[in-house]
Amino acid sequence: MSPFNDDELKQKVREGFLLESPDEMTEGYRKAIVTQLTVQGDTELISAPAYWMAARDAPSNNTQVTVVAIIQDELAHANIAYRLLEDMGVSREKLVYEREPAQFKHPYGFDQPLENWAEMVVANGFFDRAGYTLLSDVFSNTSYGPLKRALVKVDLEENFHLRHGENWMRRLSKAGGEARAKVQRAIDWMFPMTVEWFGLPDDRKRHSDQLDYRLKGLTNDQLRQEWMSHTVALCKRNGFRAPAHRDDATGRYVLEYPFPCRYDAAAKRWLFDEGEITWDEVFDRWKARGPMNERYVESIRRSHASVSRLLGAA
Amino acid sequence: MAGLWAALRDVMDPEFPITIVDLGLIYDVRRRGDVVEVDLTFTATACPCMDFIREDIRERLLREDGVGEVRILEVWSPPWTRARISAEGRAVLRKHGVAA
Amino acid sequence: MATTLAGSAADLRADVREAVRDLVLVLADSKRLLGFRYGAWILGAPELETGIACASMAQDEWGHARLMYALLKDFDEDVDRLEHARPPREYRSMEVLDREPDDWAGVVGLNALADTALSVQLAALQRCGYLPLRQRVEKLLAEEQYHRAHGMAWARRYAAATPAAREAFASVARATLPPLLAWFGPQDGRGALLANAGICESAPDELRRGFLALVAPVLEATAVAWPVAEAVPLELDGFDEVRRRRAGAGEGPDAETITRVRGDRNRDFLLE
Amino acid sequence: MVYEVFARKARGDRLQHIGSVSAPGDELAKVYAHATYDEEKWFDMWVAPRDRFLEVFNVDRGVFVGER
Repeated sequence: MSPFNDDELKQKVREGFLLESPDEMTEGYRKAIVTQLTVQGDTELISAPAYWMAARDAPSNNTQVTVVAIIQDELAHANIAYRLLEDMGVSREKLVYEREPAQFKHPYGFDQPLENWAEMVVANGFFDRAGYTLLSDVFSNTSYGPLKRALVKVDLEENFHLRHGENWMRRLSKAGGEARAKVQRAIDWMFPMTVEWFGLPDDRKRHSDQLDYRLKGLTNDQLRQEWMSHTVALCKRNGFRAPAHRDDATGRYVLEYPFPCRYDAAAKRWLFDEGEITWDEVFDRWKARGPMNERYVESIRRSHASVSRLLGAA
Repeated sequence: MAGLWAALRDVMDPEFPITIVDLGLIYDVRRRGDVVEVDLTFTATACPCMDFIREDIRERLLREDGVGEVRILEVWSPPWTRARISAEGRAVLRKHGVAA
Repeated sequence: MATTLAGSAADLRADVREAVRDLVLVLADSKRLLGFRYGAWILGAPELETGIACASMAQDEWGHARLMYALLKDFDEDVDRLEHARPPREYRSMEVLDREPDDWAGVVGLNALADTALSVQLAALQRCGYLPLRQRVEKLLAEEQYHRAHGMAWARRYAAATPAAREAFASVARATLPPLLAWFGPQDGRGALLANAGICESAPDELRRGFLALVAPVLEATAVAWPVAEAVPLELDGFDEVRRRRAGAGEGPDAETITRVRGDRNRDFLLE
Repeated sequence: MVYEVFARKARGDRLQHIGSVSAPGDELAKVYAHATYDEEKWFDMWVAPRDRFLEVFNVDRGVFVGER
């Protein structure tokens, strides 16, 4: 039972109060943080099969070591989020092993197949940069003490992942040829996909519980701008094209295509020519999930039920 | 030689806010003419940052006067352990852990 | 033991040099493949935590493989070719690693048994007369410590659960032990050469005994069909000492695995 | 079972709570804590079952926590 009511709690967290236990949460706070941690855990979890799809065919022993290290981190981060959820009475067993695959809350980007090494490293450069942007904001602003402490490890490791991606994008740019061309093709579909990941623009977003309860500090557009400030520069300095630029007058990054817009998942292509669509259409696509959704979720469940049955009936 | 060690202190571990010297990864540095040889170990045989560390060392040492070539030799004996982290390194890591 | 240490492969007697090179390649290929077997279960493991452990163990094995392959430069081997251009039949990895395990019990079998056999072999190289190998062994063994803890803990879980669980592990052990015991080789062949030359501290029979002593407790707990000690059949007729395989053991790892081991599908991205 | 994980950056430091793991028993709890948290180069690491942690007090709930 929380010793505070909702308004008191909102006031306290605005003044920098940190909650230390689920017992201190109001129902509203609990709901908001459960949603946040579920998205966080699911994102880290599903990144693992997405990365493994590319990792198992990585070009060499050394590159396989590095991507499996990244996968290990992602799984550990997922587990950290799920463990915190368990403390709030949410069953990890149900979340990981019993939900319908379509009920997972990770971004649409991780429902896509990563089919070559270029897509792997651009995922590190873009997706992990998005993760880092979002989680750094949570780390700096969250009012939940156990999460803040857990994120020290998460932030350090995500920083390594995105550095891995950026480093490889540079190397492949220099290598030229087919390697470079494949990086550009990966950027072409992965850049808009990550832009979309940050969600509704601020002028359409209803009010945010996560901001009220101080579970994060920045708005969707602020986070999107922060992400672009790194990735547009990354592409530019390596001679890759990204469909956005910095407007010198405002200092803001401007997209050079209709946003949001339609995506052809089978062809991995954004249909810029068809113009802007509504966010409802985007939400429908997200809800239907992407092509790898079921396979990725199933891959995590391969032996859980059978081994539990075998060992559990002792 | 002191100059080379000082230069290596500019190279940070890619994951942790600590120099590779304080982390205890450098076993020796030698100079023969314009060639610098570095005896380097890693914290683990599967250290995912090996390439970063090697690149960063090479790039930094090549900026030293008169260095034309950097040869990095991998050493595994004695194996790296946590005891090789310098007192200064520990202090930095500790501060970092506490900054949570 | 050797009275002098060889600082490089060139200092080794020709027959010893060949045997050491083959041994290093056996270790390298086995660890490379074992890493793949762990890797394939990072996601499929029954619990998230144990999948994380599989990811960690896969990296260790690949790290060790990398060190072992690098050592082969000293024997004038083309390390790039070893990594990227060999057909399956040139691999020297353990027979038990040829195929992906069918289920988690199979992974536990590799973890508790095959990984332990590799470590027993490595531990016998701690005072190796070929210095570059000796200098790497301590680090490798240190990193292996928790692999056995993980394998044994899981084997004991199978042992402590239902009869069906016990049998699941026992059947893996029954299939895995004969090739693993043979893997140490015949007592009087290359193993003797390596022991006499001060490379390997123990001859094959002693290695086998050491291995069995380590794994006996879990084998007994899961009621593996044999009396464990000396009675497991040793299948050494026609044993190929270079590849360390039993007669008729098959060509080597399956083609799909080798495609991945060599990184065939991402050749465009192989730099340097 | 849930196990709490503790570690120290250096000899002489206070033991620091760094997270938790689920495991079916002590042995795997140690392996899982190692695999999940070892990347930070700790000096030492410990696990203990959460159900052995007993709250003594919390200033918001009282100076001594009796039965809960």
